[in-house]
Amino acid sequence: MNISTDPAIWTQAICILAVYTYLYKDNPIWRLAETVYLALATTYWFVFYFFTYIQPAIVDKAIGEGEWHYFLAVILGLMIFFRYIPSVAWLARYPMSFWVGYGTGYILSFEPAVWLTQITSTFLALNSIQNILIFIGVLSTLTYFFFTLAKENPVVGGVAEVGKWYIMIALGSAFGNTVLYRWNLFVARANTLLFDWLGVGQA
Amino acid sequence: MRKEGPMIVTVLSSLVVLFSNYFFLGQQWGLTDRLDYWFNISYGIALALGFVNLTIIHWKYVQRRREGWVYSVILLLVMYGYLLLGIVEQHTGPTFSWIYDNMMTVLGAAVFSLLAFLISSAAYRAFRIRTKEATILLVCAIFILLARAPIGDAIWSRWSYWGNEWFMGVLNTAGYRGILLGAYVGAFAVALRILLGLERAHLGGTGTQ
Amino acid sequence: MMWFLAQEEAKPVLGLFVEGTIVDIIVVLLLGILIWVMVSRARTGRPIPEIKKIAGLEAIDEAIGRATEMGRPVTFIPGILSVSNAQTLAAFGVASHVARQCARYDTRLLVLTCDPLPYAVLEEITRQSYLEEGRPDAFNPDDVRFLSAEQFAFASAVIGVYERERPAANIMIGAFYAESMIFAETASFQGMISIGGTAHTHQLPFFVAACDYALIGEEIYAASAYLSKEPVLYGTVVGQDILKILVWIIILIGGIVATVNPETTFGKLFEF
Amino acid sequence: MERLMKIDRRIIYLLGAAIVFLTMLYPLGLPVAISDLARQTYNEVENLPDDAVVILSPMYDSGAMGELNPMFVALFRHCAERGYKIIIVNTQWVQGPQIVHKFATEIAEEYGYVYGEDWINLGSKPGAAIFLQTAVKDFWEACIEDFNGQPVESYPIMQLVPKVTAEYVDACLVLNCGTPGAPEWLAYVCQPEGIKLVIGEIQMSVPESMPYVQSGQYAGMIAGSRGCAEYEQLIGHPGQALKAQDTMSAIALMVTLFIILGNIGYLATRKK
Repeated sequence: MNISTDPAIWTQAICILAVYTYLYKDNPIWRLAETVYLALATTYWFVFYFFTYIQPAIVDKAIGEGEWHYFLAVILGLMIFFRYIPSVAWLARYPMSFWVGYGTGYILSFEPAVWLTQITSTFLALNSIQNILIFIGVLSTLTYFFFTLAKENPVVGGVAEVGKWYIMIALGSAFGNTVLYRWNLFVARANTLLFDWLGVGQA
Repeated sequence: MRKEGPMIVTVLSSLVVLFSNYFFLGQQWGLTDRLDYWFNISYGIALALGFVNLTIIHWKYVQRRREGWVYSVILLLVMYGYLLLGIVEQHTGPTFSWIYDNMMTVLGAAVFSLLAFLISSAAYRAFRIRTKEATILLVCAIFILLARAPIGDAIWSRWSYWGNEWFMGVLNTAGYRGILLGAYVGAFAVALRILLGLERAHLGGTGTQ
Repeated sequence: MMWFLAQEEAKPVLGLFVEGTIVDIIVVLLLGILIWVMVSRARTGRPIPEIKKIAGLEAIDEAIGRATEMGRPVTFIPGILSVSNAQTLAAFGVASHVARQCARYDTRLLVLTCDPLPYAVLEEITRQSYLEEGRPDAFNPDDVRFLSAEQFAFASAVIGVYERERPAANIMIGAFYAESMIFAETASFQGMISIGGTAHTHQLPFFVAACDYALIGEEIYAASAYLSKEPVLYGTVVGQDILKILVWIIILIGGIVATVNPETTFGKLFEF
Repeated sequence: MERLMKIDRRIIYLLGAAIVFLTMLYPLGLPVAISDLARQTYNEVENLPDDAVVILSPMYDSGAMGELNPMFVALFRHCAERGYKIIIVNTQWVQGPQIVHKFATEIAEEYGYVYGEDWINLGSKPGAAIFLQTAVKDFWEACIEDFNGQPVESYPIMQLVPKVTAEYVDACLVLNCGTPGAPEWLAYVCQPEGIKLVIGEIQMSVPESMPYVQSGQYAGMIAGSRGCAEYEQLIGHPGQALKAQDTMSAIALMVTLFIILGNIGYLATRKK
């Protein structure tokens, strides 16, 4: 054991332990940690984008290089804050509708290609067990999500039932992987506590 | 102009994007080149909305002395204190980064690692083979759990092969592809509803929260 | 298959489209037309393909019935995202059904929300449902609650409600994240009947394994359309369904063609 | 039997923590078999041309860094060893570039990599999918400044990449933990531009990403911590992920045991 004397490590350890008090029960220390995290994360986001993106766009591009059209973007962005002034709150809908509409256009322009590749890569030659299993699985899972065909129909119902099995296997595999993922995150924190802070196993 | 205006902007902006990406002429004109920057910059500015929203919500909590308002005071103090530091030092400043490295990322990571404990007790207390579906799910979950950790191979040398190549690579791939194909259609449908003016939920979100 | 071939020839002739986007445009147009037609037919009451009953919905009525017998409340949680999320909108459709059932059987309904906007909407939906069932007096605005905007604080608050109010049925439909597991676990441990539904596949395992009934993925949209009969939602689900059936047929053909002739260029047709 | 179902949750928590600490202090060193997928992923990165330019995108924040930091380290090291030019940039996940900056700096020093010539950290940019499309059209204009607030045009490495297209960029390596993430890189950059996409995926979302690996849309995938442990072995630099595997074994056993215990208790009490 060789406990750290670095204030940074101590801060980290205290933060971690404060969060883990939640496991005993909901308590003021945990709520304090959660509050501080939320506050820091929100502010960091704001400060980082301001200095690396917004400020350069305004100062360097719009003013510096005289690309006036950047101002329009800035004004558009600022319009969202009209929502806090009831009499002109409706103006805030304009930037929102621009973002939503624009994003929608992009989804419809680019996502179908990805989706089509998912379809065409299911055009498998049914000459191996793997291919047959994938082929059956995709079709039956898709059948499970047909809502206008009656599941009482034995053919549709039967295929959908197979689809349900595939879905359960997929979800089971999601669960197994999720358990390990969550524990991995804890291992990383335990590393900090055990090796950085307590200095276990160090000379 | 209050209802129709935003609707027109929504439909027009998505049509411009579609035209520029699908039509040869649209691509040549490059209509979206400049709009893209507008989107990125205006969107970046609007991300400050989270900051402002949080301020307003918690300011109200403090005013009304709502249960737990002390935390709201702390939240506001930390937010504005850190902001002040950020303005003075910028994001690369030593104290600003120190707080970032030693408090913020650590807190974030610790909060998410809590789930390791919660998921394990949930697995024990709630995962019951009460239905046929749940039984298949649990059997697969255990099989994959042991296949993804080296212990599976230690028990039976082919465990990770069957787990990775067959369960994950074949059965799981097929199941997820079926789900994905449907989910993409769902996403297109929502996008088309917006484009056709059938969906207005995004315009309803005005006024203070 | 003629239309694929027709497009293949049309592209160089017209010179109108960007390379490799023809099939994408067809898909977008087709789905757009399907949705438009189905929605307008649903609005004017003309016949369109029907959405078949979904098993999870019977479970909802059964759960409310059980709560009524036991004289304990029902809880409803619409996920943790705001109204811009499609899953939250689907939750509204189900909420209105749940509220009506509760009003009809005189069972107490607790609606727990994590975002101010769904909170406001759900209060209105619940009030309206009680009114339509002729029980406006039974509606208690304090039973629709905004607990916290922060995920884990919300989770803790919900657990608090579970422990204090001891509901008999727990209905969770919407966009859930890690809290899904906490809710499902507590509900199961307290012996509630729970019904969970989300389109977040990463949270579905918890709902399937720990709830008595789970609505899987797209089922929540169909359930909501089925219950609310809201034309836009209904028409969209039906339109999507037709496209999915088409995809099913195309995949089947693709598989058969690839098996018969492994050298086939059938899949290439979709790259135009 | 009743008691089997009522082990206090805190006992499970303590046991879990104890297992983690013990296996970290006294590792068993069980061998980690290397899967075909890991080998394929390794080869995809290894076989890029010697003067390749790669974009390494840490699309995550502190929540996922426990698993994705080791992947970043492994990928950065592999690229540095092969002598590729490395550009770090992401969108929307504002914490990512700052989290990886110190690892990148350390490894860069080890390999004599010069900032601005051999590697660069452009930071995080707002805009998600639309930022990615902007980068395809004009990378400099899309990024404006790097992590240190210098105009991107002033760096030699950026002279190599005026646009994110197949002509200038050989591969995108995306560390994925949510939305926006690898699916956005695929749809808006890699598939339309024909750039190779290799991803590092959190273990939780590996099942979800498998269909994209099968279709070849993801040329390779580091599949969670296990995949990263395999990758670390392939590049000959065992790191954090490999160390964690023994703990994972013990945890997998523990959780399996508890699930079985709980269900034995359930079956026994149900029969009564």
